Parts: sequence; structure tokens; C-alpha cells
Amino acid sequence: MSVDASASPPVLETRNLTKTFRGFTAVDGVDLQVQEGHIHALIGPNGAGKTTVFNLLTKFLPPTRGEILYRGKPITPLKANQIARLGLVRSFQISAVFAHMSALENVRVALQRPLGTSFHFWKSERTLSPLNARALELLEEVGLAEYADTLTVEMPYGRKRALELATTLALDPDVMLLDEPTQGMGAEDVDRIVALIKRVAKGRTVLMVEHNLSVVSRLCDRITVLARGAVLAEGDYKSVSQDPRVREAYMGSEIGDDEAPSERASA
Amino acid sequence: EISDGEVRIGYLADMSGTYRDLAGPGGLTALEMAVADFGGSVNGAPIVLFSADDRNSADVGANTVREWIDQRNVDMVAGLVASSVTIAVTKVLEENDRLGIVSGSAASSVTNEHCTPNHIHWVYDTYPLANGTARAVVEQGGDSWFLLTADYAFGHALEADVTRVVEESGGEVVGSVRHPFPTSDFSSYILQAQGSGAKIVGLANAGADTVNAITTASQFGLTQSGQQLAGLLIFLNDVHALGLEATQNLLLTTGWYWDMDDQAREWAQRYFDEVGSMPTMVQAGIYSSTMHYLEAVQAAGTDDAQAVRAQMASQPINDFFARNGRIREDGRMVHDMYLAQVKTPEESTGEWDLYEILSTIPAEQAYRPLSESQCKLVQN
Amino acid sequence: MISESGEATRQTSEASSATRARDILKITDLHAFYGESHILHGVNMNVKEGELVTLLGRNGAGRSTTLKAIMNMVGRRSGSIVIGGKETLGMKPHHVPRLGVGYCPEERGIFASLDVHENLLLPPTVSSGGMSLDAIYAMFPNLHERRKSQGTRLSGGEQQMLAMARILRTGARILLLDEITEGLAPVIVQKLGEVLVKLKASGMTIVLVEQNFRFAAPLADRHFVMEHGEIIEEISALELAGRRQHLHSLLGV
Amino acid sequence: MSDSTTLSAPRVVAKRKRRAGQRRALLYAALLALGLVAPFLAYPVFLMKILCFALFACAFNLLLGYAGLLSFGHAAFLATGGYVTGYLLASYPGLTPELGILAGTLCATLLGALFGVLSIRRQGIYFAMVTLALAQLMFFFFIQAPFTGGEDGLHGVPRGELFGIISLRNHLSMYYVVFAIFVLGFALIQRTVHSPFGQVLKAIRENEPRAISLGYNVDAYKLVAFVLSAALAGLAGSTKTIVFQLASLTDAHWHMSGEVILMTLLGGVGTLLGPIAGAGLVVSLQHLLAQSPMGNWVSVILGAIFVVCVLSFRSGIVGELTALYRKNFK
Amino acid sequence: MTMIFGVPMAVFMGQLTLGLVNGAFYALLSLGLAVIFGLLKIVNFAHGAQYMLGAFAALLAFNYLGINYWLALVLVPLTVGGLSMLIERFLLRRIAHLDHLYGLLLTFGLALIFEGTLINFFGVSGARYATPEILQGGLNLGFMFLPTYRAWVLVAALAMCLFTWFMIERTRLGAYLRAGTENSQLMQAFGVNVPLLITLTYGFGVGLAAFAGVLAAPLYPVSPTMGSSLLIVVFAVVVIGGMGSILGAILTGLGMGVIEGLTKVYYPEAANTVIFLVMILVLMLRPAGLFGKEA
Ligand SMILES: Nc1ncnc2c1ncn2[C@@H]1O[C@H](COP(=O)(O)OP(=O)(O)OP(=O)(O)O)[C@@H](O)[C@H]1O
Ligand SMILES: Nc1ncnc2c1ncn2[C@@H]1O[C@H](COP(=O)(O)OP(=O)(O)OP(=O)(O)O)[C@@H](O)[C@H]1O
Ligand SMILES: [Mg+2]
Ligand SMILES: [Mg+2]
Repeated sequence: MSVDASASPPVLETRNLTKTFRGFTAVDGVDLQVQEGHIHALIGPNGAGKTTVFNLLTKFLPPTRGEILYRGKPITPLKANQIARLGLVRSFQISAVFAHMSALENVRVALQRPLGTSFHFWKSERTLSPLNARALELLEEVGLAEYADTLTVEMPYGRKRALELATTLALDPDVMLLDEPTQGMGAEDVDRIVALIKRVAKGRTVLMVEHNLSVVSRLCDRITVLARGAVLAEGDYKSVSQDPRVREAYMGSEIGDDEAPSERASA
Repeated sequence: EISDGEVRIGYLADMSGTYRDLAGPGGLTALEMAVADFGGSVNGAPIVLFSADDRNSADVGANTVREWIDQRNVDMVAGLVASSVTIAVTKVLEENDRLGIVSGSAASSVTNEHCTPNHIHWVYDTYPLANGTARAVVEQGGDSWFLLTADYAFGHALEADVTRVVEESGGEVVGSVRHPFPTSDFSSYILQAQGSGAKIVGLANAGADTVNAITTASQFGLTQSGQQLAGLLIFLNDVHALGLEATQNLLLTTGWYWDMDDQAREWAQRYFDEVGSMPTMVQAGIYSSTMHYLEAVQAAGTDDAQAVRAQMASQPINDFFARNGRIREDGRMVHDMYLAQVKTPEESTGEWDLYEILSTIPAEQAYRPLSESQCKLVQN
Repeated sequence: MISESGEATRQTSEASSATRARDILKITDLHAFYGESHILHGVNMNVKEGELVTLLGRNGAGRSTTLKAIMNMVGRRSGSIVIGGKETLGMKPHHVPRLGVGYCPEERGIFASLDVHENLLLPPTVSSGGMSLDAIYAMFPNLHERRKSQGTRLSGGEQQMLAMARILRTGARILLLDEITEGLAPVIVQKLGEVLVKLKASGMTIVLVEQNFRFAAPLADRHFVMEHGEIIEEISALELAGRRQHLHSLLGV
Repeated sequence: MSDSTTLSAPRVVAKRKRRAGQRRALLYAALLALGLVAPFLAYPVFLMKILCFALFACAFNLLLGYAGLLSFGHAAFLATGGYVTGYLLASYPGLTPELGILAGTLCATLLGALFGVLSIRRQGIYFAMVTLALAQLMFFFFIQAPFTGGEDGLHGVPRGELFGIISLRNHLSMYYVVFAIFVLGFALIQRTVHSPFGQVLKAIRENEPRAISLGYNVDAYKLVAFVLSAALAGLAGSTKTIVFQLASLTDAHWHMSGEVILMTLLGGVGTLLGPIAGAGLVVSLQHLLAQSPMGNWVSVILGAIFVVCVLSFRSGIVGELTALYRKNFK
Repeated sequence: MTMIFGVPMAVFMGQLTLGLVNGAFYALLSLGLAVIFGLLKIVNFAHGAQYMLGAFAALLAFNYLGINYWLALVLVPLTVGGLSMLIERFLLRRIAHLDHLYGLLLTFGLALIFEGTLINFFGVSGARYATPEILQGGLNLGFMFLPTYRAWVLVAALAMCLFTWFMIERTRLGAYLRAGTENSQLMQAFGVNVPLLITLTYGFGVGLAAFAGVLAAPLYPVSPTMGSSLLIVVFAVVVIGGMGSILGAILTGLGMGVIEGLTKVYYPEAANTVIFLVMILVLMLRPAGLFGKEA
């Protein structure tokens, strides 16, 4: 499946990416190309292999076959944490926070690595306070300022997701990989997150898994549809959502009710 | 001038572990009996007892004794079983110039390379055990040996002693296997012993290891297949626990046996009434040594370690326990030892009727001669 | 009584008929705690036999906690929960489901030590008339395809299906479903919708905790809106059209 | 309002942190004072034993409580420190104690690095068992190696003169040296916990995959924690050997690894002071019971106490106390 | 005489056989441990003591009640297992929600209590337990003389292992147990009486230990300390097999018996240590043990 037009070289590219678990092929020869500055959605039925693709891209799983290139350079042999240092940062489908640290500390942990003092067990943690201001900014961006001081366990689920995003942002990533960032959120939270993603996506590239089509339609420049581990269709929301195979395999008839007005207008 | 007007004795032994039944609480009773028999005081100075469990740990032992000395100004330490504890404790005693009487330890090194002017080794050590048993066995025609050796200092020493004696008396050691300490399953080693074709299987180990080895040997019909066991370090309580079925005809060397004569029987009976089991040679030795110590204190009129030790050494020891006993300058109390054989179930007339004394090994032959001593107190 | 309930089961979704049915689940002044923290502050709600109600509310409103409290899965509880005429507040956790209650937790609770098939067979049947295995596999083909693999190896969505399918088997008459459409693809969501309609038609009583209002709206007889551990609003399907705006404002949509 | 929160929030944090800080400082000052007068109130050697084990337990707690790693082989480090120091001081009379301690600690540190590299990638109980296994190999080595004196142990280690000047034969001077070492060790741990490193460690314990996705090489951090812990355990061992002038297999036996777990849990895992309390309790108990008429019931009573503690002071002595404090003062 | 690796063929074969016997024994013990850990996530440090209790119960039952070996083989596991259920019900359950460590600590404490108490009443020398008539004597296997009793141990232990494996891996009850320990709250929400299951399982696991104890009584002197030394070896076996893997525990048990047996020939000093060497190597190659599922 070749990408049409857009000349600039892809930021993130996979070639024939394949993953099999004990004979079961979860990801099957995926050629993915994510363009600079795009918000790129990865959608598909449950079990299509989206999360697995994320795990492969971020080296949480070793690919069985295939290649991963970041800005043209192969990164297949790198370790998960090295990938993160390159600027490819992921979030998790099931929210991942540091439960017994305050929201502020959660973000600060992400901020502190660049200081290069993370191995300094002889330094006081007060040397980290300069980061608090920035951490608080980030918390506020996701509307968690008032939680700054609360232990994360005590936050409602939706807020945890928001916090996770703030933590991801703290790394000022070049490419963000978000696995269902709005999962389990109330409508108002969703809108906030969508707005937020729009905002922070400026000057970044985002690859996200999302089931909430209104979110996809509102955010994404480009969409890749996975099914049974392989790429089924690719293109912008309109073309993809018109694609009969996609409708059949994924969207069913949901398109069309008061789902995504903006799209219908432009359609 | 008895320090702070009291003779203070500390009893240090394994009260809960492997050596419990060898000395343990029973030893403490023996000590109390001695104090009581002595009248509870020396020249009007009351005798005070402390006791502690060393849990077979050198740390615990050494610390307890150090504290007894620093805090309670204890004059003499009795008991002392596990060799590692004994060696650690005697170092502390020497440093603080107090007296120790070792009744439980087997290692002959206690009065050899580890000797100090501050302790006396009373009951037995590996040298006469090897000497007595091995020689007798070889003389009876058991001239080819296979040794099961506990793989630590004590076992190695015993193995060396036995090997020497066996070869001196014209036998040979055809093989040996060093088993970890402790070992619960000896089947493999017994099998190797059977494979070796040696006439005698010598047990150069102690306590639970010996017991296990003997049990397994009887299961594998070692004796039926014409081989014979020689226990080198085996005590009354072991034989009692194993039962005569498994141990019959076993040859062993002992420093004392409750049924060896009237004196012994008379004391043993008193002990039995107190404790409910017959005394081991160690428990008897504790009584004997304490008595001798208290007499020395009385005679010397002081409880100063060196004075008392000198006094003790100056007196020969002949009581219900020791015959022709004397204390050498290396601190070894040498006395007659006995070669015994375990009775068969048929021969035995009672629960505790376990040994038959075959012969006496004279004190002077039994122990390592001073000429071979590496003790710093001995001029060679 | 019997006849009434029987009637209620025959007639389906109209709230009107449901009103004539008896309360199969009645919660009065329910308080619930997690350790120190007081989560539910006097919840009052009732569900009639054969009815489908939703619990709406923002994150952290206490909807999951309500369901957990019904199953006696929270720390401390006070108030009253009457199921099928029986007061359950004093009951041991494992006695509640035997009243015919099936619970599908928010975090799915798939068992790693069992494969998909075993997971499916796990919950003991509480009464006859549950769905058959084949019917379930027909409904969720992915599960059939992955039935030999370890439960937690399934994708997020697959796990959700499994968690749902699992209790359809047991023949429970009252289903407590916590965010079952969470992370599910629209096709599956639709399928689930259809399933719920079927179940309802067969006379099941369903309490649905939902984030996805669009999914819940057409199915439900009544909506309960929760806020800070209390029911602050009850809206019947009939009123819904009129009060959509109000509701949206409550939910912050 | 949003910016009011922006401002207020950090102020709250800061204030609370400061208050907590002051309270802690006060507590530590009190304990320090206590430590200084203690030898006049109780038997110094006994106190030294407690201090040595307290340091050992603190070292262990750094790993379990703050890196979430349960090592079942810490005896190996205690013993290595002890044997090396003991052997050097016993066989090279010229050597001063501080050098002996340094050497012992160093060896323990190296061993820690080796253990760490071999075990750090294992998870949970498997990690515990690998460390146990490695420790058992060390135990075997200590039995076989000639310089340890095998079962008999290593005896007659001289206390010598600190820096070649201050004689340590006197219990009091020895005590203050031990106390100083303990305070240093404790300070290092307390600082480590509240350091940038400590933050990352905590994050890793909370959620490892997330920490990785933030770019942290978690194995490296765990390894550092492990080596630190091993080094401090070695330090405890070396000091202990000098105090008691002997090193024995007891320190290398897996029971010792078990004992330190008990101490830490009884005192309170993940609390800085817990291990000290735990060590104090266990050592005193063994001490008291060994000499009481109940002597031969020692293991029974210890066992009973463990059972009771687990049932009624779950979060350990210190944990319970802090909880109590929180209840009544907040 | 044919030699193999420098030892007589006969001796070699003999060692293999003995290795198997001990192996079956390890298998039985580690099985109990694996059941308890795998299903209850309790690191049962009292397992050694409970094995010892089994042996002691058999001994006392014989001395004071005249209960013979065969009866003991049935009654003792039931009694010891039954009593241990009380322990689970009234002690372990109260800390079930805590970190495994506390379970370890508690059971360790219990072990101390059991051993300490018995030591005070019976000492440590250990007493003999007579081998039942039918099993006395031995079989001549040509290359060795194998005491009949050891042959019996091999058979009995293996049979019991097989039975247990079937119970847990192949029955619905087993499935309940596996699930119940993963998320007991949810299992209860399905209407399963989990607490009861847990209690029974613990009882069963301990019962296995006691059964092993009775088997051991005629082999080794019955002493209060007979269990403690065995504990970590058995524990190591469980780990090598893969925590909670029933099959793993059984096969590893047998394997380790053999390996240990051969070590006793070629490097006896290391006989007690070899198992840990094996454990390290195994965990290097397979992080979750031979049969453990990767987390
Ligand atoms: N560790 C694993 N072992 C075996 N199979 C796995 C593993 N992880 C995922 N799978 C399988 O791979 C397929 C893809 O899983 P994945 O989580 O990527 O799906 P997904 O697209 O994220 O679905 P969802 O949207 O529901 O999260 C699924 O069928 C899943 O069962
Ligand atoms: N185990 C727990 N311990 C303490 N507090 C909890 C626990 N679980 C939930 N809470 C708190 O209880 C409140 C209600 O949680 P609940 O899960 O019921 O919310 P909800 O309405 O289900 O929202 P959502 O499920 O969308 O997050 C939240 O504030 C949450 O922080
Ligand atoms: Mg997914
Ligand atoms: Mg919820």
C-alpha cells in the first residue's frame, strides 16, 4: 500500500513489519509511513494488532520480521528506552501512572532525565524543584493543576489518563504514540484531550490508536486501517470512511448518525 | 580473695540444636548437681550459675561469654560443645584471663593449635577416638577401610587421625568420600562404600550425620554383605536413638559409660532420677570437672584463673568419671578411655543397657603425645 | 405478583409496563467506603424486573462503585440493597450472584492462568436458560479463533468481549455491566447493542454503566445520573427527548 | 482561578514538605543524641551488635523498600565483608582497621556488582531465588576456602588502632567508631532515597514499563541500587567482624538472609527507621531469651512473636507508629 | 567390570536408581509447595516443618495409639492437613491481602514454633520408625541391592504426584482454584466460595507434605529438625520447575534427584550446592523456570 503524493520523507516508517505469537500472526507485513507533522490514526477492529504495532515500534516487543526506520535511519536493533530517548514516546492503552507518587512527581520524573543527574544518589531531591514550575504548567495544560499534590491512586480513572498524557508531553517528544488516549473518559474530558492533542501536535508527529471516531475525524490528517494484522486501507478520514471494506470490517453503519457533523458538512 | 565474693560459673552449650542431647539441659543439671553436692558455696563465697544457649554459633557464644565477663564478671565457663564455639570462646577467655572447661568439644585442635593457658579440655577428643577404635578394629582383622568423612575441619582431622592409626597398625584405607555437612541421605555414599569392597566402613563424622549413616547402612544390609561399621564419634544418646537393631556390634571408644562400675552407676542413677535419661560422658564430665574446679578454688583460696588452673593441674583426678586423670600443660585432661561394643538386642537387658566395655586404653597412650603437640604452651 | 412479573417479561421495553412490574433491585440510602474514603453518599435507586436502566455520570461519579457495592466488593457499606425481595447487605459476597446477578467489571477481570475457553466456562451457572457456548462463539468469532490462547493475551477489546460473554452463559437474570463498550470497535459496539436488546426481550434486568451515551440512549427505559456518589437525576426514556440538553449539561457533553 | 491553583498548589507542596522536613530533622537529632549517650545506659558490645545489624537491615531495606527488589542472598555480602576484613587484619598485623573495613566493603561491592549483573533481569520471586542460589554458592566457597577456617570460623581478629592512633580494644571507643559508621551509612541511604535517583527508583517500582517508555534504562538503575545495598551490607559485615573479632559461617548461612528480611519487615519495609527498630527488636529478643530460664524455648518464642507481629503490626513497628501519629495529629 | 565415566557400571546404575528415589521424594514435597504457592501465592516456609510433623505424627500414632504404617499413611495427611486448614482459616487468611512476604514470615514463624516445641519434648537425636514387614528386605537388581522400602517410596510418591497433577490441571475444580487465586474477589462475584477453596487447597498442599513425612519416617531418623534442611532445596526445585507449575515441580524433582545423585559420585562435597548452580543456569536461560509461563 503506497502513500500518495506527499513528497517529504516519512518520520516513521515500517517495512514488512511482522509479529507472530506462538504461530498466531498478530501483525502481518505492515508497511506504515507516518509523515512529518501529521496526526496519523491507526484504527481497526479489536485484535487487529494496533497495540502490538505500538509495542513493536517502541521495542516493547521484538519484531519477528521486518524493519523500522526513524527519519530514514533503521532503529530495529535499539532497546525500548533508547527509542524513547530518540523522541518516540508512547502512552499505554491501560493507563500507566506512578500510583504512589503525586501528580506533580509523576510529571517531574519525566522532566528530570534531561538534567542528567538521575543516577546521582548523593544529590538531594531538592535539586529537582526547579522543574516544579514546568511540571505544573503541564498539569494545567491537561487541567490537573488542582491534583498536583494528590497521590495518583486517589484520582479517578479519567484523570489518570490525562496525567499520563501530561507525562508524555513532559519529554517534549518528536513523535508521540498514543494508544487510545480518550479511553474511559467523560465527554468533557474527551473534548479537553482532543483540544490538547491538537495543540501539542503542532510541530510534532502523532501516531494514535483511537476507537472514538468523532475524535479521529476531528483530529487526524491520515488514517491507516488495520484488520487481522494487515493494512486494509489508508487515506484521509473521508476516503477511508467511504471505503466499503472498511465500513464492513469496522465502522459498520455507525457513520452517518450525529457522529461527526463536521465531516458530513465537508462531505 | 574471691572476686566480688562470689564464684560465678557460666554454662554455655547448645540448648536447642543438634548437640542438645549430648550436653544441653542435662549438662546444666549435672552442673547444678555438682554445685549442690559441693554445698553451694566455696569458703563461704556462694556459687552463682548463669547459663545460655549458644545456638551452635561462634558469634553468639563469644558474645555471651564476653558479656558475662564484662557485665557479670564471670570466673569460669563450663559446657562448651561445638568446636567452632569453643575456639571462639577460648579466645575471649584468654583475652580476659578467665577459665574455661571444655567438656563437649571433639576437635583435638582445641588443645593443640588452638590451646590457651585459659582452658582445659576434659572429656575426650578425636585423637583417642580414632586411636582406640581404629587400632582395635585393625587388630581384629579389619585391615581395609573406607571412610565417610564430614566435609569440614573436624571431619578432615578425624580422617587424618584414623588414616594414620590404620596405617600404623598395618591396615590400609582403600577409599573415602567427603560428604557435605550436614547430610540427611547417605544412601549414595553407602552404595559407594559397598562398591569399594573394604572390610570396614569408618564414619568420620558426628551427631546427626553418623546417625543417618548408620540407619542407611542397616537399610542397605551393609553388615549382611559382610562389611562392618566403625563409628568414630558416637555417643550414648545416638545409640539409644538408633536402637540396637541398627547399631549392634558397633565398635566405639568412649571416655565413660554409666554402667562401667559402681561409682559410675551410683552417680548415673542420681542423674537419671533428676533428668529421666542416662547421662552421656559429656554430662558426667561436666559434673566431674566442676567438682575438680571448685575443690581447686577452695584449695587455692582464690578464683583467679591462673592460680586455679595451676591448682587443678597439681591434683591428679580420680573420681566416678576419670581414672588416672591429670591435666597436661597444653590443657588436655588425659584419663583412661574405653573401647566398647554395642550390645545386640538379645544381650541388652534394659533400655539403657547399650554398651559392653571390651578394654581400657591407658591415659598415657590414649591421647596425642605432647611430643607431637603444636600448642604454644608446650616447649618442643 | 407472579403474573405481573410474567407480564412484564412478555411485554418489553416500554417503561409504562415496567412501572407496573415489581422492583427486582431496590437500593436505599446506600453508603460505600474504600478504606477511609467515603465514595457513595446515600444512593437511592430501584430497577424493575425486565427493565434496562443506565447509570450515567462523569468519571469518578461513583457508578462502578455502585455496582461493586451491589456485589459486596467494596470495603464498608451501609443502607439497604434488596434483590428479588431479599435484603443482601448482610450476605457473603459469593451468595449475591446466586440470587441471579451477573457482574461484568470495568477492568474486565480476565484470568491469565486460564485460556479463553476456560475463562468462558469459569463462572458457575446460577440458573438455567443461559446462552449456549456455540451461540456465544457465533456472537464473538474472535473469541472462538483465540479460544486456546491465554486469557490476558487477548487484545483490550477482545478481553472486553470475553468478560461480557462469560456472564451471558451463567443464566443470570440481572446483569450489572460496567462500561462494556469501553475500547470496543463500533461494529462490536453495535453487536453488543443488539445483544442487549435480545437479552432485554428475554426478560432480563440490566443495569448499564455507560460513558457512551449514544450507545445507551436508545436501549434504556430509564437513566440515572450520578454525581459525587449520589443519584441527582432520574430521566425516563420518554422524557429523554425533551431533556437531552439538560442531561448533556449534567454530563458536560 | 486556574492561575491561583498554579500558584497555590506548589506553595502547599512546599509548605507541607518543609513541615515534614522539620519534624524529621527533630526526630533524627533526638535519635542522634540517644545514640551518643546510649553506651552509658546499656552494654556497649550489645549496642554495637544492634548497630551492625541495623545497618545491615537498612542496606537490605534500601533494596526491598525502595527498589522493590527482594534479595534472599544478602548474607553473602555480610559474610564477604566480614571474612575479607577479618582475614586481612588477622594476617597482616600492620593493617589498620579502617583499611580493613574499606577492603571488606570493596569486595562486597564487587560481589554485589557480579550478583546484580546475573540476577537483575529476573522478576519477583525468581530474582529472590537467583540471589539465594548465588549466596549458596558463596556459602559453599566459604566452607571450602582455606582462609575462612571453614566450620571453625576465623578467630582472633585484632581490633587494632584506628588510623594507627586510637586503640579500639576499649569497648567505648569501639562503640563510637561503630556508631559513626552506622550514622554515615544511614545518612547515605536516607539521601539516596530522597535523591533524583531515588525518584526514578520509586517510579520504576511503581510502573516499570512506563519508566522504560520515559527513556529510563531500568536495569541500570536497579543495578546501582543493588550494588549500593551490597556495599552497605558489606560495610556492616566488616564492622561486625572487627567488633566481635571473629567471622563465621553463621553470617553466610541463608538463615542470615532470612533474618534480615524478618528484621526489615518487623520494623517496617520502606520506612527509613523501620529496619533499625526491627534489628533492635530481633537482636534484643535473641539476646534476652538465650540467657533467660526460657532459654531452650527461644525459637518457639521468636516464632510466636513473628506470628503476632505479622498478624497485628502488619506495616511494621515504625509503620504502625507513623500511622498512629498521622491519626492523632492530622 | 565395565566402567562408565570412571566409575563401575554397577555403581553408576545404582546411583541413578537412588537418584530417582530421592527425586520422587523431592517431587512430592515440591509439589505440595508448588500447589500452595501457585494457587495461594503463599510462600509456605512451614512446609519443611509440616513434613516433619507428618513423620512425627506417624511415629507418635504408632507408639501411643498402635496405629500402623498403612493406616498412618492415610490418617496422618488428613490430620495434619486438617489442622493446617485451621492455620489458613485463622492466621493466613487474615494476611492474604498483604504482600507474599508476610505469608512467608508467618509460616516461617510457625515453623520455628513447631520445631522448637517438639525439640523441647523429644530432643533432636531422632527416633526410629520401624519399616512395615511387607516392605522389609530388599530387591537384588543385579547391579545393586535396593531396599524394598525405597522402591515403594518411588511408586507411592509418583502415584500421588500424578493424582495431584490431574486434579489441578484437568478438573473444573482446578480451574476454579487457578482463577480464584488470581482474582478471588471476582470469583466470589461469580458465586464461587473462594475462601473455602483456599482453605481446602492449603490443607491439601500440607497434606502432601505430611504424606511425604510418613513415607520418610522409616527412611530417616524422625527428628524435629528433619524438615528445615530440606526446605530450601525443595523450594529451589519449585523455582527451577517454574513457580506454580505442577508438572514442572514433578519433573524437576525427579531430575534434581538424579543430578544430585551423580554429584555425590563425582564431586560429593558439592552435593548440597549443585542444585543451586542448576537453578542459576536454568533461570539464566529461562527466566520463568523450565515450565513456568513467562509473565
Ligand atoms: N503477548 C501476546 N501473546 C499472544 N497473543 C497476543 C499477545 N499480545 C497480543 N496478542 C494477540 O494479537 C492480536 C492483536 O492484539 P492487539 O492488542 O494489538 O489488538 P488491538 O488492535 O490493540 O485491539 P484493541 O483495540 O482491542 O486493543 C490479538 O488477537 C491478541 O490476542
Ligand atoms: N479502590 C479504590 N480506593 C479508593 N478510592 C477509589 C477506589 N476505586 C475508586 N475510587 C474512587 O471512588 C470514586 C468513584 O470511582 P468509580 O470508579 O465508581 O467512578 P466511576 O463513576 O465508575 O467513573 P469511571 O469508572 O469512569 O472512572 C472515584 O473518585 C475514585 O477515585
Ligand atoms: Mg489495543
Ligand atoms: Mg467506572
